[in-house]
Amino acid sequence: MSFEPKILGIACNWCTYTGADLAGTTRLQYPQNLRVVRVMCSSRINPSFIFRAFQLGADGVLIGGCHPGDCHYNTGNLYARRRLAVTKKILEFSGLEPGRFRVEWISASEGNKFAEVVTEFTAQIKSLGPQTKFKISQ
Amino acid sequence: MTENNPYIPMPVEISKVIDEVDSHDIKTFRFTFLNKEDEENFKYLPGQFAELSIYGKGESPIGIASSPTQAGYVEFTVQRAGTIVPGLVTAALHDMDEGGKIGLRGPLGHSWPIEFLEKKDIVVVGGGFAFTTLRSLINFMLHEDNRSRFGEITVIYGARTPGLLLYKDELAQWEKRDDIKTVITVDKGDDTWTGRQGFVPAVCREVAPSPKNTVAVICGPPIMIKFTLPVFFELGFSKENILTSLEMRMKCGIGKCGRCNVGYKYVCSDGPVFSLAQLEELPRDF
Amino acid sequence: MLKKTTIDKLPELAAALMEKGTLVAPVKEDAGFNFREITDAKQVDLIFHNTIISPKSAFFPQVEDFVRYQTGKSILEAAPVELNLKPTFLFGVRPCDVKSFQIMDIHFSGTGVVDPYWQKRREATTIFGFAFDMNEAADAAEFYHTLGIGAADPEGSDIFMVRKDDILMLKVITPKGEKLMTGLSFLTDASADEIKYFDDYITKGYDYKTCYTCVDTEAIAREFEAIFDNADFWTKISDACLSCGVCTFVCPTCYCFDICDETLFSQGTRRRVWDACMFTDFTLEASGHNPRTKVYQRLRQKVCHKYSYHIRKYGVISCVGCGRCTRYCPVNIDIFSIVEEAVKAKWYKRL
Amino acid sequence: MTISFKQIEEKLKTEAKRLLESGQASVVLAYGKGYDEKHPMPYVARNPSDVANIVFNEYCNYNMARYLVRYPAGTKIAVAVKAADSRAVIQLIQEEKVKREDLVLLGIPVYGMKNPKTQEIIDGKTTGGLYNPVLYDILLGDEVHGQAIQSPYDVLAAYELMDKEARFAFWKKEFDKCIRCYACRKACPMCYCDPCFIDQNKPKWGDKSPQSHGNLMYHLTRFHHLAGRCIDCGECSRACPVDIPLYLFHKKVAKECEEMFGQAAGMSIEDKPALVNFRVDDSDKILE
Repeated sequence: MSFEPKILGIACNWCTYTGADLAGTTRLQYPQNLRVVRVMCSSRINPSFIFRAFQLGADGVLIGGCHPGDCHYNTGNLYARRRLAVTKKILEFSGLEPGRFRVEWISASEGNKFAEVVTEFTAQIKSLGPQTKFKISQ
Repeated sequence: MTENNPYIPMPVEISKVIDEVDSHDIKTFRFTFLNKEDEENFKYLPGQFAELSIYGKGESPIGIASSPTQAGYVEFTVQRAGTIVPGLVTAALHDMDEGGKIGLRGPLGHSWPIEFLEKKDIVVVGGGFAFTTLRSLINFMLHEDNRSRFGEITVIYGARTPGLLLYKDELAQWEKRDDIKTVITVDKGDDTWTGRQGFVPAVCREVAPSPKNTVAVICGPPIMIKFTLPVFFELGFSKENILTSLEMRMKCGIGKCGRCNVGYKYVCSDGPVFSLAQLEELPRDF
Repeated sequence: MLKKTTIDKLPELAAALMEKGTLVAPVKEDAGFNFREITDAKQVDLIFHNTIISPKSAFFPQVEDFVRYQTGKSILEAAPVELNLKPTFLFGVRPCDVKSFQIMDIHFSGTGVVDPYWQKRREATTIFGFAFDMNEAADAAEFYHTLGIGAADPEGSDIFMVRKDDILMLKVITPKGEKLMTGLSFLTDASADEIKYFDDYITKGYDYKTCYTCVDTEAIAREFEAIFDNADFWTKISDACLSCGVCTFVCPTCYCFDICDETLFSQGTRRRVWDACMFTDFTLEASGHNPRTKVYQRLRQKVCHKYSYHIRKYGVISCVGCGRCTRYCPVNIDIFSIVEEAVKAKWYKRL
Repeated sequence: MTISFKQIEEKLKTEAKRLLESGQASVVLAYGKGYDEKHPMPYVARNPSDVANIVFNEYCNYNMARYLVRYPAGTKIAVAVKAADSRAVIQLIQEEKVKREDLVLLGIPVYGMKNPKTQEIIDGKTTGGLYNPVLYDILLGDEVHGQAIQSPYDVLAAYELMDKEARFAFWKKEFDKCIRCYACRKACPMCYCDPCFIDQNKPKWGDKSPQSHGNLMYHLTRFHHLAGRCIDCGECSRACPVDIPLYLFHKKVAKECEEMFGQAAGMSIEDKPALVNFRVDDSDKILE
């Protein structure tokens, strides 16, 4: 059986989540490996969410937020950008493949981009194989 | 490792849930044992407590609210914790209905000293939610087999509002009986409240029980205790004759985990019932 | 019965014990020595002063599983975790640590409810005590002698060992030890000279490292009770304290634990885990009330519990002077100097 | 030029005495005698007579800024600070945990501090490449100049070269040693949260038992919480009873933050901590 990765998506309510909706309503095809959790803003994402997701067996984590400057709360994603950049570096230095974590700015009108990013990211995770480093073995 | 293992809870089933107060955050749960031998082994006296145990959430030490004279079940009155510390066990329990199964570990700790109370007049003073083990004691003493062992019984019970009084049906029954004097008070009444208004310490002073051959059993929030004790000293009660139940964070309940250590006592295994005289020997660390 | 072997034959001895059951012995690790279950007979290393974590973990492991359960399923399906203990050999325990087992016995199995886990592990284990090397200077943090424990005190061990250069002498102390020793056929009998050396060594051990001697534990308990309310004293003592858990985790006589439900997906385990009275949330009640919010209150609890409450409750000081708490304290708080200051050296006689 | 520890000690005593006598400070956070010379202790002088107990030698590594948050707001505190410690004070001022006007900083320019366990000189690990305090009111001694400066990030080179598998194996081995005594967070001047995220039970981020996954969660999140705030004093690794080289990870994160946000922690009172700040022109490259 081919490897079907589990990917956690955390999407901002105003842009990426709406973008995902748009991708759906315009019937764009993209892999079903992504499970999306909606948050009100990308700056609401606690880095521990990401560590925890990897521990609970996510093979990849994709974060979606509004484009910088477009945040519904004006500056949320500007904070998030710095914070998630640090998260990325920490994951990298701890030895996790850097490709398993990705942040993308996807606006509400970019249904196409959403589908593209998910397709591309899923392919990338597939090539990386199952994530075993952080995953808690039972 | 099941045999004689004090850390393994016995299974019980919720047979009745009673919503006690207007704010719906205090409920009385009635449990029946799933194993007959557990029920036989669960011999307790008023004032003891047990650990309510829900796998995945944890354990919570709760005073037993039923009296051993009520055979076939045990009752616990549980407040949903969570204003400051999220209470996992109490929240999970509150979300359960009749038929839910949980674990029970006990009985733990020492009871109210029944032998010491015998042949004496008893004044029971309770405030708010801390009335649970007092209710157990009162029901125990009022039982026909036991009533003759005790002298006069006076109950002074207060809550903030009429809606926050626990065990309303039983209170009404007690008020009808003539072998117990029941004084119920609320800090502030509402439109329908016809009873007494006023704080517990003031009511105690008004009722003024005689200290002669009398033991006061007091349980309540710290602020009530703080103002009630001087009243009893004024009335002439000695420290040996004032009993209370101490609260401390507990985990094991059997004097092993070290958490409830106050001075050379473990509140769980050496208490939780202490006389004021015993408490004064302990360092003020609770 | 005094037997002997040479240090280079240690792996052989280890292998023989491993055949009979589980061997727990000091192993050299990055940060220092620790007692570990031995998987390779060559791991056993007796060139150590003392371990970082005390050997209490052999009987009271940091994590002890009680019950496995599944969330969403009935409590009736939860299964207690069986211990399945093989005979265990706790090898190379220093005399002060051996003493700690006796103190912990009083708490776990000697009074009140018996802790089945402690008792079962204790029954399954044979203890090989090991004398301190008296040629080596004592660590400045240690004070076992103060508490009346000799550097070569065989009390409490089943078999006691003394090393003389490259010879390891083993003496049977208890019937349990004797039963084991008769099965170890490759050990040879010690000579008369060696027997004398062994006995002299044990005697000498009581005079080794003489700082203070304790004269009256009851009085110490009283002094601590008298000083309890002196917040200034305790504040000063705890000025440096970080309120971390190092001292309690490395201590051989600290027994506080927490019972935790640890769930992963639907599988969970109820287990007991070491806890420390130095942690802020140790006494945090569900009502939000916490009687020990300040660092000094927690340090006071720790010190008074060991040197006062424990004497009152069980009649012994809950300390064996192994010096671990002092040695590994990030800010070098010397527990014994607290005791000395609290009792104003009144109840200790400087020798 | 060599450092005269004795001279610093004398100056520390004189200044502490003067501050306490004049009432400019009600407590002086300095170093005092421990159970032997190699093991001095953090010491708090409250009266002029306490000053006699103050010592200073090459083992006085403690970051006294750790104790600042313990005193009620408004307490006048004099604190002895070495280079890294002064950065901790600045960082705490940035985070509004202490006020500049409540503090008297007794700066100690020093190098050649030693680890009492190994006798190794630990400047490369713990000074952040500085020998002189960044901020001080009174300097106890002369500024250090001409001493070879070790970049704080030099020690990282070997670890950065490791491939990710080796790096993960390295950290897994180190984190597995953790016994969860929390000495690291308690020794850290920047760890003042109450309760700490790991002690929360709702949500519960990590188990209390010291198993790999809980340890990983605890340490990684702690590194994250200290990102842009860690001032490289090395207290966490020195406090660790099982010698986990936490300083390496903190240094790596500090280095990345410095590169990405152009600002090192605790260098100026006017700065804002990097992660509670942003620039509109932050590059998206940092996410790659």
